[in-house]
Amino acid sequence: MTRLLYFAWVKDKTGIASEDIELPGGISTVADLIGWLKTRGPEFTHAFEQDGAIRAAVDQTHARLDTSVADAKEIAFFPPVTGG
Amino acid sequence: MTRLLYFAWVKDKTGIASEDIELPGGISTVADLIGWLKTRGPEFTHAFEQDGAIRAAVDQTHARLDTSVADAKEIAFFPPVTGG
Amino acid sequence: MIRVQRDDFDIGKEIDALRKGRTGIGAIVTFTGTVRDAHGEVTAMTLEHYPGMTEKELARVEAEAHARWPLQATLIVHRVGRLEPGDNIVLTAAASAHREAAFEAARFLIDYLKTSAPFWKRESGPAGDKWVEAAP
Amino acid sequence: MIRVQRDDFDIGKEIDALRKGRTGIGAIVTFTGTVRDAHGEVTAMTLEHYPGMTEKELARVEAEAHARWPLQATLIVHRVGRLEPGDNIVLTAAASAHREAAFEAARFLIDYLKTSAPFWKRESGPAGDKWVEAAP
Repeated sequence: MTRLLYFAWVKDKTGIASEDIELPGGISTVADLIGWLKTRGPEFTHAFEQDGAIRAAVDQTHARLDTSVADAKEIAFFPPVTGG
Repeated sequence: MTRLLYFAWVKDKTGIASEDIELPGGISTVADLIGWLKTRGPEFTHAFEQDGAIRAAVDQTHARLDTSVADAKEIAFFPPVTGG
Repeated sequence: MIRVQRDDFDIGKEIDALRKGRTGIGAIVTFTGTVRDAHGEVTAMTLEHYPGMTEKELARVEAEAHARWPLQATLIVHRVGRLEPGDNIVLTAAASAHREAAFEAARFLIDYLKTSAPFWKRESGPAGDKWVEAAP
Repeated sequence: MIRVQRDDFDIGKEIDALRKGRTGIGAIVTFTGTVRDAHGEVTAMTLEHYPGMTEKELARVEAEAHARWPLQATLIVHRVGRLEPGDNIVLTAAASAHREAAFEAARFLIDYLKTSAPFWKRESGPAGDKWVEAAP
């Protein structure tokens, strides 16, 4: 099982803050995961349609599109950060 | 009458903090005044011997060697500042 | 030291704690970020964050500052939750023997935090709520 | 605002006073200079100044900062008299809408003050007293 987390407007659009799911086979990178998430219904399609505006973290570390998610326990999606 | 002020090690060397004096004729700049002060006895000669290490202010404004002292009410001599 | 909290912070007390028991400090620089009162356009601001990752990122930012400058102590405090115009959002502080290192480190802490720590601001105003967009 | 005083200052209270009643502030930077404890070589420091000229110079430094950056408020507090290791010497603070101006102005205030305001430090230590030499 992998925990997926959504923050800020990504959460507003998906409608959920977190979920524990079994990732389907064939998903090895962040990009693969985003591609699959987009197929999960209109909320997810909408949330990830501007995928260039979304950042990801794998196991609480900033990730890139080609970062591996193979052994990830926790993957988060969020807009560019705006703290400080 | 002109008030002369001495600070920090300039004061330690002259032995006085301030004095009110009538400047002799022929003194028109800070450099002239330093030249005359050096003739006022061993303490003053000693205080002003390294005259490149001394700064001056005329009427509470930083001055240069060629600054006029003609109408000055208050002239101060001190080492480079070390506050902050 | 790093802290993420809902409550306000007291800058004077934070500096006192930073200095306490440490010798060799000659310069302390603090940066405080506050909710700007933009002509009534913002009535409140809500800060969301990613618990767990936030602390890891702030610790990384702080460690990076210590690797770059000779520092006696550093501090990052970031608030989350609902804030109002004029409220404190964030405090960074750096103590060093000399002012150059303290200024540069305090600025590095806030600059780096702003690009890497997972916080998101939502502004509330007369026209409704909106997520603040990141500076380009 | 500028102040020259024998008494210590409370950084938290100074910042509160700086912010009070002012809108549009998004960033506040403070610099605090303290008497460094240099391995027991300095047991006390005495600050002499030129009353009258000091205030004029500090006001000039502050005015110059306001001319260079958009600032809501600035503050310079400088102590005189006898101080001990760890004691506060000087505080500069700048409040602005944005952090760049606040950082640059707070640093300008202390940098400019150090070259122009008529203060002189005398250090006392086991080997006696000596006037601090200006940085070249």
